[in-house]
Amino acid sequence: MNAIALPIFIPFILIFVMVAVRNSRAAQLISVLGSTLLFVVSLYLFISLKDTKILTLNMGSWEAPFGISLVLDYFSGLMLVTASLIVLCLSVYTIYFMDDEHRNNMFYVFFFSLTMGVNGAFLTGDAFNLYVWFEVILISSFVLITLGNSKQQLEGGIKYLALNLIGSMFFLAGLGLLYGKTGTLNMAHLAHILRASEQPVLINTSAALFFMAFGIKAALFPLFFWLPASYHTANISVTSIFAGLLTKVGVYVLIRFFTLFFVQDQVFWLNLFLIIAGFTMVVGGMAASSHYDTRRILSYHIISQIGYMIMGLGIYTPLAIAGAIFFTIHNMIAKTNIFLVSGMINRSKGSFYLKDIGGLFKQSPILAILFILPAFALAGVPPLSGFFAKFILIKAGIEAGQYLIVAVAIATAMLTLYSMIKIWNEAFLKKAPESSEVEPYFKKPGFPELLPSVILGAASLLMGLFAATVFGYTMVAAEQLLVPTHYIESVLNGLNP
Amino acid sequence: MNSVILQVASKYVKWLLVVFALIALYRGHNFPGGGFIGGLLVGLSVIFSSLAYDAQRARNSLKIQPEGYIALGLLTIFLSILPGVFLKQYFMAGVWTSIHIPFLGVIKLGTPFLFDIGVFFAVIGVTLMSFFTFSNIMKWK
Amino acid sequence: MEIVLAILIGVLYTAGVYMLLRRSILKFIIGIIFLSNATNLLVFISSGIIAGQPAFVDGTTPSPNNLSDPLPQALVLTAIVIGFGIVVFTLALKFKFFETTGTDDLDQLQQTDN
Amino acid sequence: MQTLLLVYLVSAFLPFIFAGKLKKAIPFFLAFVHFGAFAYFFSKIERIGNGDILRETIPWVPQLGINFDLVLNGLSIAFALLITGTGVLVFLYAHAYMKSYKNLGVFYFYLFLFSAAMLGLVLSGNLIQLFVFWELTSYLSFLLISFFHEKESARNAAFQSLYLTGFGGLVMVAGIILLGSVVGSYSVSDWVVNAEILRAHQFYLPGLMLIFVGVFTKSAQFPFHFWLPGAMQAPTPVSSYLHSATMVKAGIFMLALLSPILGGTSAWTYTLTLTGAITMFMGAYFAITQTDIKAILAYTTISSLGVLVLLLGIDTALSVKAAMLFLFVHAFYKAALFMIAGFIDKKTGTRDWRNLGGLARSMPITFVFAVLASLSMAGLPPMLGFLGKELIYEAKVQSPVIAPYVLVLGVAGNALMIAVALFFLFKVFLGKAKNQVQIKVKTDWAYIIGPGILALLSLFFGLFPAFLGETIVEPALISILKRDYNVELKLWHGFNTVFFLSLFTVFLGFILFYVAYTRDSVLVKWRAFNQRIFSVRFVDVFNNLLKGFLSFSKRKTELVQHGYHRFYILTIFLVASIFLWYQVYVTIGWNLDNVFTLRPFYVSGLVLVIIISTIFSMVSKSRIATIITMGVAGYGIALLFMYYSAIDLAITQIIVETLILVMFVLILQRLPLFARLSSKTTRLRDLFIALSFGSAMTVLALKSINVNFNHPISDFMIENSYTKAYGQNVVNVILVDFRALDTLGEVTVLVVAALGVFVLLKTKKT
Repeated sequence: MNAIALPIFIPFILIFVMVAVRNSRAAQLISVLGSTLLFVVSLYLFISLKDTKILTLNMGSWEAPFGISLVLDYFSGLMLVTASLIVLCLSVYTIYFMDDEHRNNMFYVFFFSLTMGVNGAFLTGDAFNLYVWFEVILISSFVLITLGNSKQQLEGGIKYLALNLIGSMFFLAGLGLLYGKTGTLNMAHLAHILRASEQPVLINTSAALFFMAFGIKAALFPLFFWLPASYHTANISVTSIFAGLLTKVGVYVLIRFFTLFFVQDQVFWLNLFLIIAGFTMVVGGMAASSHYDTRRILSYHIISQIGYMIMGLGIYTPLAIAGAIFFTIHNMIAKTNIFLVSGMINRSKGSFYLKDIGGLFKQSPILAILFILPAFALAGVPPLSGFFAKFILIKAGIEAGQYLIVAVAIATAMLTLYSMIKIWNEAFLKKAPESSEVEPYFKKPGFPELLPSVILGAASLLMGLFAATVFGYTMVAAEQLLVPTHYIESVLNGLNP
Repeated sequence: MNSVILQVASKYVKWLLVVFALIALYRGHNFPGGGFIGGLLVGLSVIFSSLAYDAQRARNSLKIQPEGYIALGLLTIFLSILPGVFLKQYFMAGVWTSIHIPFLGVIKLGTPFLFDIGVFFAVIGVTLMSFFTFSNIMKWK
Repeated sequence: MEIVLAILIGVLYTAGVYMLLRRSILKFIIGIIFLSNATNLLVFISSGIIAGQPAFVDGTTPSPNNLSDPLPQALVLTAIVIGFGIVVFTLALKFKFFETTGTDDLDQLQQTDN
Repeated sequence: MQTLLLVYLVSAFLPFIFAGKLKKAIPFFLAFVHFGAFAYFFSKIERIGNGDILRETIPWVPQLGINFDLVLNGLSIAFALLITGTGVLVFLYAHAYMKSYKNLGVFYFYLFLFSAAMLGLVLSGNLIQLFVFWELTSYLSFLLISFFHEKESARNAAFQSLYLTGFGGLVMVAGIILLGSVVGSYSVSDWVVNAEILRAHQFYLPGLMLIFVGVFTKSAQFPFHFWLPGAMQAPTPVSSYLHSATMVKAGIFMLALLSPILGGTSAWTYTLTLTGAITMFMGAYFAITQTDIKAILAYTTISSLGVLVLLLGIDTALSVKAAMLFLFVHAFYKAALFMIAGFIDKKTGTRDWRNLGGLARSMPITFVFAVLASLSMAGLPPMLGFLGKELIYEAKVQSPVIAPYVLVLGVAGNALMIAVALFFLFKVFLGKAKNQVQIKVKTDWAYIIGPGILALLSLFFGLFPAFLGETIVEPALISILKRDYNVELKLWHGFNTVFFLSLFTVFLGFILFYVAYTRDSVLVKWRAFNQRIFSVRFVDVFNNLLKGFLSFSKRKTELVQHGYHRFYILTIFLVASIFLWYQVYVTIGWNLDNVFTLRPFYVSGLVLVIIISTIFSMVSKSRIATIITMGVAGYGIALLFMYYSAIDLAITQIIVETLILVMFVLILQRLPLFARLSSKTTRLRDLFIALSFGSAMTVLALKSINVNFNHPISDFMIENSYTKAYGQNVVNVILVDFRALDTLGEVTVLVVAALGVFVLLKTKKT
């Protein structure tokens, strides 16, 4: 299956092309075409999973575990499709919401290098290769967050950079220890060896290092500081990309690693995950409810939602993992969408600050609908995607007897609801404040500008209506994760070195 | 730093470094060296000469601009990926062929070598680009 | 010897973290460099070090036992180069920040929180 | 039935499609849809009465046990008739009432979707499906209450109602899942089959309480009742619909649905009777001191809901019968009275009874209907309300548990209701005309037809209760009780305890009314008294809690996200050290085989140089010295690599170190000198944390060295490097062949970094 490598190589070609192309119109066109191609390829890959459940590609024809293998199972397939849908929507969105300055600054180069890194991280079956993709993501996001060079962005950029660099340092150290212990880097092979090995001496310390690394990336409770300090400073398109993709890569890897490798001393880790998940949810939710800037509310809200995904990992039943995956996908779509909408609100009203704006309901009912879709999805209103995401997690939690975390999850859902209603009330229902300076200028968004949000909103709705299908996939993914024999066998191809 | 000794020295050292770099690149597959080391060495050579004169002059003396090197490097890397797909059914698979060159004997050439050349160019571009930017003289076209 | 190297790693990490905690951004970057050096060294030695033959083979020497392990070398090489790219970018960011704000003090960076 | 729901869903979008002149026809059309549905359900009455149950199942997420189970049995048909029937009248009324407002399309869309959700709720045979509709009604009522969204009070009320009912819903779903995990299904019929197991299970009590929270918030029971009076911010047609047949009745429906499954235990009985009794009394008590007629009606709704909960709590056949009957009684008179109140509001421009009076002369027909509806509310013959109240008394008298307290509260509550009803009539319609009809309303009939029909129904069923009793209440009762039960309703029961209780109540009510009516000061004092005694208003408590929570979170957020970058890093390393030391401690079983040796000395010397220059770099005040010593450390590490036979690595490290040094020097010229910014204690603290982390890493390194080496991968690479990849330098072969993808990513990092540097430094600040 050579096509597995395409989600990495397509963005790579696009990087090259974008370095060469200087005309911004052409760049837009190419980026839309390229990301459409990417989406189609991802979809094709996902569909072709049907027969074998797992697809592998040994890069350079070097058999696993000697070379680098790319592995596509249902988990990575779901993440890949979602990510490329988001990339597609954003490549349309940026046409309208990127100012010219940014476009001249080769925004698309960094956009696609980020895409490449994300796709690579989802696809790779090699631990060190994953580190490389993490670095690609990291450096691209550094550049993207400072794109524009305002003082705020530089400040946010430094914090973002510092904490994330520390994170990847932990990652590398953990990898070194893991390699020293096992002598291999192929993830399936690692899983094979670690499951067989009896002495968890170093495994736990590398697990601790990995936990720190991915905890920082995923913005977990005591490690999330970089996110609220930086996300709101960047251009809204950039923030949308980050909201949809970045922290979720961290979550993806956490789930991947802690189901595949670190199955020893599990009680400690799972309890830790539950505790941290609870704190992440509550702290994020509380912080979100106390702010009045849309971007800040939503940024803190990202953190709060990460807690749910980790909660799924901490409960560690097939249903819970499926719930975590479901939640991650739902959150990627809805979160990106709500950032897109808040960008449009800002475009229409000239401010992100809720106290300065209002009256949007009358001015643009379409915007209201577009806001309500992701907002209600995030708040968990049936039949949108978020309802099922939370339902599965709560069900899994109750069935596993983790009542405390379920209570926290429900309380956090109320915080989410509060934040969403706050934005709705203030931006849409309230009369526009008369004293505000930014009034009364209002720009009605045109249809092409709304299109990405329409697509993502429809995705949230469809994910809820056809929850059975999506849940079926996530369940398969969860089973593949929890019983990785098939994964190990497919990657190693029966080889047992 | 307009010291004459440095300027004279730089002229030779620069070319020495470039020659070293090419050797490192060529022999990299069999002896210490390779695309990274070669590319970094070339970058170092240009930096050395610009320390002797100034960055602007060093820049003007370049035949290809840094972004050109980057593009060239990425293109070469991309080209090196393709033959594997068509000939061996795997991305990035090594495809080798041997050619006979007078005086040097039989040389094995393969896509990994092409890949290394791509890395070489890209690293040159990267080093130069960041250096010139730091020297604050770089203009985009 | 390994113990000495382990201590060296500890010293490098200590220095790195200490420098990260300073208020000057320049020191911060130096801290990053120390940290990445320490990490590279850790990766390098944790996979077993042999003071002996470098990993060069030809058709006649296929016995891997007395060769040093080439894989961690390749990994560390990759890590060094990546670290180089990131440090360069960090330097640029630091420079730009100073140019924009005129300060090198990290404690001045409080506008974006809250 | 699925077709019916689909028709509802599609029709909800009609308001957006209808344009121009057709726009006026929207409410008629939607009322017609309701009527069609009503007729459909009406035609099924006989079959249901014969004990048939209609069922349709559409799988939704069968893996999770979530399906669309549409069930039409005696219980759901009673509610469905109520919803659709009232729906017809509400939409007709809305046509007249809403004419003058903007955004009607949106309004009808919300309202119709709301009724569809309510219909879906009562037809649910699956509890998760029920919850879905439950939540939808919450959210739609939020949108409806905040319809006049530019008023802050409307927004707040809407928010409160959503927040409470949403919260209740979530808690309830937790209860459903909890109990569902016992049965392994969310289907009501499965629950019924397993009722015994459920009641005996340890999850019974927590599950029941969680579900009760949902029910109590939705049905406005004490102490969650306060959102309901706020909900009158909605346009009047919405209020009349919300209070009579929908929304608040969802909780009652839930209780009725669950009573055969979870009922009959003391937990069920005591909780419900207690809550219901308190709510009943409190609603009536507060109703009488209100001045806004819509608020009066809202509080009486709370009281009535209390009655319903109380009756379902007593959980005898008699009490359930009373509940089902009272459901209709209340729906008829409450919808009628709200519509009348809205009409009065339209006509006079006020809803405060202190400004109203003598309206009987200007609106005689309305007056007649108001009298009928009020009598029904007061529970006086010959209205249906009387029947309802008699039955309720009977149920209370026979209630097995806490009859005396319930009776006292019941009598007091009913007496208050009588007083309220009479007061409403006398103050608003009789007496001196205070406020003449000022506003001309063109189509009076459209306002009156709804309340008229409802009031006449109250009268009709009061006189001829047999139809209601046998065809509607009886099947409902059978499907609740799960056994046959014969319902006979009579207006006259003979002289018994209940009759005397009624008489006593009426007497009490009249006295109360007389006192309140003749002396205005009484009510004023009463109000003042209430304000003093019950100085804590629940709405304020809610708001203050919220405000307190927000400021608390703001403070906490500022504490966590304080903006001091160093402390973020400090936190991270602190957490990391704790983790690592913990793991080291847990996996203590390590023994060092390595012997401490300084041989060969030149390597030890090299390490010493690196350590010294590192430390010097740490403490030096001079920038150049710091950077040069950093470089020395870097070169030293390169030499170490060299010693351990990693040639390529050493060369790369040297070149990279050189390049970094050059760039450092380049930008150093533009940067300020180091300032010593932190105090000695700070430095000590930082050093301590750095040391704890560094030492942890040392231990890790030691442990890792100690592990047995087994390198299958690199052995393969060494073996195949020359034969298969044609390269002698294994490291390089790994980079460009074995692991070329890594290198690809690496080059991407470099390219992006260089372009990033370029972009960052080239562009001017914005």
